[in-house]
Amino acid sequence: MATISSNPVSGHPHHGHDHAHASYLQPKGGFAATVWDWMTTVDHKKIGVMYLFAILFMFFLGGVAALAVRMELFTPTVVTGGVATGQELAKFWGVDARDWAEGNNIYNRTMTLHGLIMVFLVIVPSVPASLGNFLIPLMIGAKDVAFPRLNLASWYVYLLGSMFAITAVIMGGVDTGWTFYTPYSTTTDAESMKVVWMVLGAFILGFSSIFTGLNFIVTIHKLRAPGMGWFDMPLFIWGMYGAAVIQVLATPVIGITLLLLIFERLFHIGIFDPRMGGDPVLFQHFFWFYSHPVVYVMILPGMAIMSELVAVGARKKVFGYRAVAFSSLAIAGISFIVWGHHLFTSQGEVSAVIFSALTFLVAIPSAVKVFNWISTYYRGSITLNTPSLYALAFLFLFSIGGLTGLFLGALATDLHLHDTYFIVAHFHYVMMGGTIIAFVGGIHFWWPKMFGKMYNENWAKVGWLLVFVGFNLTFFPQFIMGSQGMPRRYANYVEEFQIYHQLSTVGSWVLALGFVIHLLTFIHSLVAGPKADPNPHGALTLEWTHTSSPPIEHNFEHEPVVTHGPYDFDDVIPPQTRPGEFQLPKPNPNLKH
Amino acid sequence: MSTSMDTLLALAEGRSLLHRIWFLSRGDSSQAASTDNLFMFILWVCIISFVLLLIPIVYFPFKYHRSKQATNYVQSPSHHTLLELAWSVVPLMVMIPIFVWGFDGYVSKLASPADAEEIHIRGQMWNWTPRYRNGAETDLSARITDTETDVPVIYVPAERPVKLIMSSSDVIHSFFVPDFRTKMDVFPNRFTSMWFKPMRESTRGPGGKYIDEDEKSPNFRKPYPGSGHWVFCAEYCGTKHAEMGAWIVVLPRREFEIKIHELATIFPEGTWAQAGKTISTRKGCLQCHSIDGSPNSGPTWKNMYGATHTYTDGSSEVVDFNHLREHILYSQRKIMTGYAGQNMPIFAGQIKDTELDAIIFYIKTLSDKTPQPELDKANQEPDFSQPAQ
Amino acid sequence: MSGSAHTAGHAAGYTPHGHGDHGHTIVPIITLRLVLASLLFFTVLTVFLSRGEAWLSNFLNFDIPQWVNVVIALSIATVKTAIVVLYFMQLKYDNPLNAMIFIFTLLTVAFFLGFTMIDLGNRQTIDRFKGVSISPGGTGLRGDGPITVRAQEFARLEGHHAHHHAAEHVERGGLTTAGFRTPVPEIGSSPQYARPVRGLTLPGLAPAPTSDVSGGHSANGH
Amino acid sequence: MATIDLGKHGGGNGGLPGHDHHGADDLSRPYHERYHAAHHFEDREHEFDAVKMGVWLFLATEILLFSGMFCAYAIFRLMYPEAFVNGSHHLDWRWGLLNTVILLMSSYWVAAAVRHAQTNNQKWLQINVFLTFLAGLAFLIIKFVFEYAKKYKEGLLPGKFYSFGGDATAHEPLWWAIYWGATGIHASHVIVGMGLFVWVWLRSRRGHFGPGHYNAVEGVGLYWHIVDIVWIFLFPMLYLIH
Repeated sequence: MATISSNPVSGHPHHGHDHAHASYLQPKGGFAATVWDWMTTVDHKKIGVMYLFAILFMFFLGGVAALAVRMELFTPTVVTGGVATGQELAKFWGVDARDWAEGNNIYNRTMTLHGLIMVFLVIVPSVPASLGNFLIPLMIGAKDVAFPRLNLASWYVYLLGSMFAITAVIMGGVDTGWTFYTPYSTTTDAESMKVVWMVLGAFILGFSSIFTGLNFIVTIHKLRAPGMGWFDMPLFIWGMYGAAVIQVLATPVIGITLLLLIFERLFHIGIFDPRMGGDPVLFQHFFWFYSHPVVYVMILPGMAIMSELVAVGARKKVFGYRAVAFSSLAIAGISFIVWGHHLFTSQGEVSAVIFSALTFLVAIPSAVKVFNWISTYYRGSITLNTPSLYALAFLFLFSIGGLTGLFLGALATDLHLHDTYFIVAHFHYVMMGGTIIAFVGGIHFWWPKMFGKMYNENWAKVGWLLVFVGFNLTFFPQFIMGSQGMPRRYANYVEEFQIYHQLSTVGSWVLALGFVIHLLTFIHSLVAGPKADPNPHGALTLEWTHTSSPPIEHNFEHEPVVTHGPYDFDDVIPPQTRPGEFQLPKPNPNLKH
Repeated sequence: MSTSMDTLLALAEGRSLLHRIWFLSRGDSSQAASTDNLFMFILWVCIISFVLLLIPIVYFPFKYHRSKQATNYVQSPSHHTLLELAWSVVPLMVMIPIFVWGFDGYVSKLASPADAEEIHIRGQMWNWTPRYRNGAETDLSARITDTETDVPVIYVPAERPVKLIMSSSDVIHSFFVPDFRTKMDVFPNRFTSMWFKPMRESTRGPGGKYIDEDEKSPNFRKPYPGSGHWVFCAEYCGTKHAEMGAWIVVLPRREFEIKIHELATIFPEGTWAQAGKTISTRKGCLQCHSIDGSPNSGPTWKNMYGATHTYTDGSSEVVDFNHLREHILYSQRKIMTGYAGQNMPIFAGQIKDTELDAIIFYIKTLSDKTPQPELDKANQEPDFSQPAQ
Repeated sequence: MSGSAHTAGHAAGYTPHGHGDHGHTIVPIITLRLVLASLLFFTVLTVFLSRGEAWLSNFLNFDIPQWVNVVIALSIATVKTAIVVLYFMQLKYDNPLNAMIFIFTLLTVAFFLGFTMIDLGNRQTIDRFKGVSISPGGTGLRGDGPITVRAQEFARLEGHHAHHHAAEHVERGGLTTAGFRTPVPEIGSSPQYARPVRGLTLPGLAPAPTSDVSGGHSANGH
Repeated sequence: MATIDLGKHGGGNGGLPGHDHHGADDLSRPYHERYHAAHHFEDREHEFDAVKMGVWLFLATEILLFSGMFCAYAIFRLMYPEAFVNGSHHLDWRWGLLNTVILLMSSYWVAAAVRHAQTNNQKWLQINVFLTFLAGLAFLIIKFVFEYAKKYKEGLLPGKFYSFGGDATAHEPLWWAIYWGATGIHASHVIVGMGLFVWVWLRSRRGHFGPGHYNAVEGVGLYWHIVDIVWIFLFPMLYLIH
């Protein structure tokens, strides 16, 4: 074996002048050359970083739409003598207050815009395409993903899909809701092509997702470093693997669904059109066969990040490694057989009962993960830096999100809560309180690795606090008003719900402020942040122990050989931590292994 | 009947603080109590589980903080099979009763008694039209408001099972009654059904009214407490999805019979034009067509009669009697320029001849281009021995 | 024809089945030819069975239930697929991982088709009820051709109906079976599986009879 | 073999010997022997394995894509059996049979092509790849000239374009939607496959493929087999029902 295996505890990189040995961020020549280099790069790190910025930009757009939605709902619309008051969005766009239906249209388009952007352009690609792309090869000791050009293609496909989506927005936006339920989506805006562009955009984005997922599966199977067996992989990899399996197996179905939807709009083929004998319920099956598993494409990467944040934050081996690893696969598997719970109110009785039972099953692996993470903290050596705080926030919010799922899995209560704000709150607690919170925590965690700079810890903590408080203030009242009967996607409401809407809107401002502080912290870090050590958190996975911050173009000076587990903090002192930061563990001799 | 009523009232007496937070009302249907109990059970499961989770989430970071590491850092086991098995199985054990309970409630909300009072509900953008057993349709006289956002009233008999048989004329809607804790999607290509037994008669306000007509808050006006139940559309259906409500008033059985008999009379008012106004409100026309020239989802009826309309296929027509009839019955055949995608329902088969005539007369009276003889006729009371138009 | 030997230290998951024995099997040409021959045989067989059944039905009036046809055709197609996958696609000799991908894919497809059909095939089983027809507004008049004519037919019947029964009309129909049949009334189409169906004429395609259309309510367009 | 090319640039662009700093490449040897795996793979074997797995995953997505059409077919066939039977009678099973045979032959050719690459039989590799391309062309000609054109003329089109003048069953436009949708998506896959075969053929003419390197032949071949399998199901489902 001619591979030069570097010592895992002292893989200190030396900086050469050759590009392959320089930081991947180092510009190649002048501005134009650098831009060209980034545009044509097949380096997974650069693609990951480009994805990260694109996704954060889209998150900003979706966030603005969310703020607009909340603003509109601050007060109910009141029409007196044909003149509307309380339509903030319509006022903003200068719509005649007598044309209050147009105010509703603007709300509907904004609400749809928020949903579409957040689902298709932010959460689905968020963690896999940015952090996953950047970290998977680093974590498993590979030089790149298996198909680097496919990876670049995925990035351009993402851009292309986003452009179609943005074209639709520029044309006035669509009002289909992100679920595109037929026959509404096939008949609304009949004269315009914008719905077709939006659907086409989502269709194209599916390819981006497939390419990423396919790449990850092959990478994880085939490119692991010598010595890294399946159970030596960091749990991040397990989570991403589960997500990638779903991406590959579920996304093609949304492909054919959206294609048929486009045909439906262009040629009126009738498959989903009740006017021609087609069936809108069939559309719902097609749609949710993708869109429910994709919920787990969203949350599994969040859970993947969590395992790293918890283990490194507690500086302790993840409790029940195998249970956490297998629960990722279990979630991926079960995710394919629970989609019918989105159709509980469409009177498909037999399937409703089956799907209700199966839905409860998916709670088990999710709960197991939460229990394991919490147990990991037990007798750990816990730091409360920003990533750790985000991990704790995740546990708090995801527990609420998961537990409220029980109301929705039970058929009798679901008939009451379906399509109300209770659902809205539930999936925001899971998707945003889960995925986005983990994502933001993960960005903080790997920021030093990605850009070689530290951020201001204090301001990051302030941002965290505002996000945490703002999030709960925004979404907890929505549980209550949902249970009280406030349906979702309403531009207007009866006045009983006003107090909850107002709390929620105020919360959204706090939340936004928190994100703005994070943004400023990151900009400050890029401009003036202190240089980061290779391993500031004292972690044991390869991306920390074997690469510099930021990594060199080819990731590793020498192909790493894995000699210890990713979380063997009991046995290994993490290398390259700052002096004084890490103290020798004092093993308890009385403790039985 | 009275025993279950008593049970319900007793439950209402003991309505807990939690219940008051999470629900606006007591459950007002026979099945609602069971749903509420399940909700409360799950809520307590959630609260207890969450607190149990929260204790370590808050406690551990302080107890095992790195600053105390020198004293309390110890190696701890990295897995514990029995423990892990336990926390996989225990949640499952908790979930099984929840599933069974939910399943039971689901069946009880769907399987209706054979003697249920059947009411057909038709959803269309953005209106609910009930049709009672005798063919009577929406009550006009008791609409909640008289403005653009008014909602129809649906009468149901008290303490009798009511089965709703629902279909849609255009897109998917969902008939949601929060007070009855149930909803069901309404499809254009299949019937769906739901049933409930309203447990309490609606209370009347001063003057024997169910709706406070003095308070002129025109939008989703707050009715008297207990005077009825909101219906919301819970499946997104476009522009006025949020205003697609209805108001269920629970009447004593005898009053219900009288009411639907009254409603079965097509002409509650005098002239063709007045009847037309009544019927066009009933049919939801005025949801989209304004009568004063203001813009809306559909073209205004002000001065429509006699005007020239252009269509998306490039043709144009003068609006006359035949034109109106065709466009009401087969609205999708030709689409007016600027109104594509608004999806006016197709009324063929859903509207009676006399109703159609009355609506057309009413449209005539809104136009200053209508010839005087036609206006005169519109303002006469109908004579059914003569052809209408 | 195994590839070059691998370094021992390579990824654990990769080494055991990564290469070697099943990476580069060269399938003998005779196997490929036999496979082709069997595929062609099965193709001819499925056509033969199908035509034979049609012949039985048309000339001897001997109807085999429809599901037999479906089961036979799909079984043969499945056998052909298996042969193609095992030999042409060499899954028999390949890395078992690829076979696992294939199997999981089929499993996913099975879930997709299975659950969708379970749902759409078992609707409204708890509470069986059906009206005579759904309101024709929902079945639509968009487009041209028979659909429109059929809908006009609805409208005509409905108008006729409404005219005679005016206000006391109660719409209560006989029960139809739940399941794949939507409650939309089938005009010109038998509620049972119709076979033979050749030469079936849709009444709506003929010029709409006008005799019972009441004067004020013509459903025909202009 | 286990050396790691630290000096190589442009990750992923494997197979171009000129890029390899270490390559003591003898240009007189054929390409497939000189071929180097992309820098992040251990060796050719490693790359072959990874590529093949990638192709199989891609095939999984293809199967699921078509499963949507099959699902729609199943549901609507059970909903409107007469429409499907009647609609099917407009199709001529003989053209379907001919196309099935053509695709099966092409599947054989491409399977044999892989074998010829493995045994370094360059001449027959090229011939087989070209034959497969021709088979795809023949399939499309039959599909478009003898089937689609006829249906188009008769107005047997999906949804609102349906304008058939003869006897018809209710919901037959839906059958035609399924027919055009399924065969149309299949035909588009055939077209893509033909493009891929042109690419493989051009490369095989330059001697790119041999025992050491035939990833592209194998991968495109697998794709073609899936296209074939879809047709194996579409043929009885569309042509042979009554």
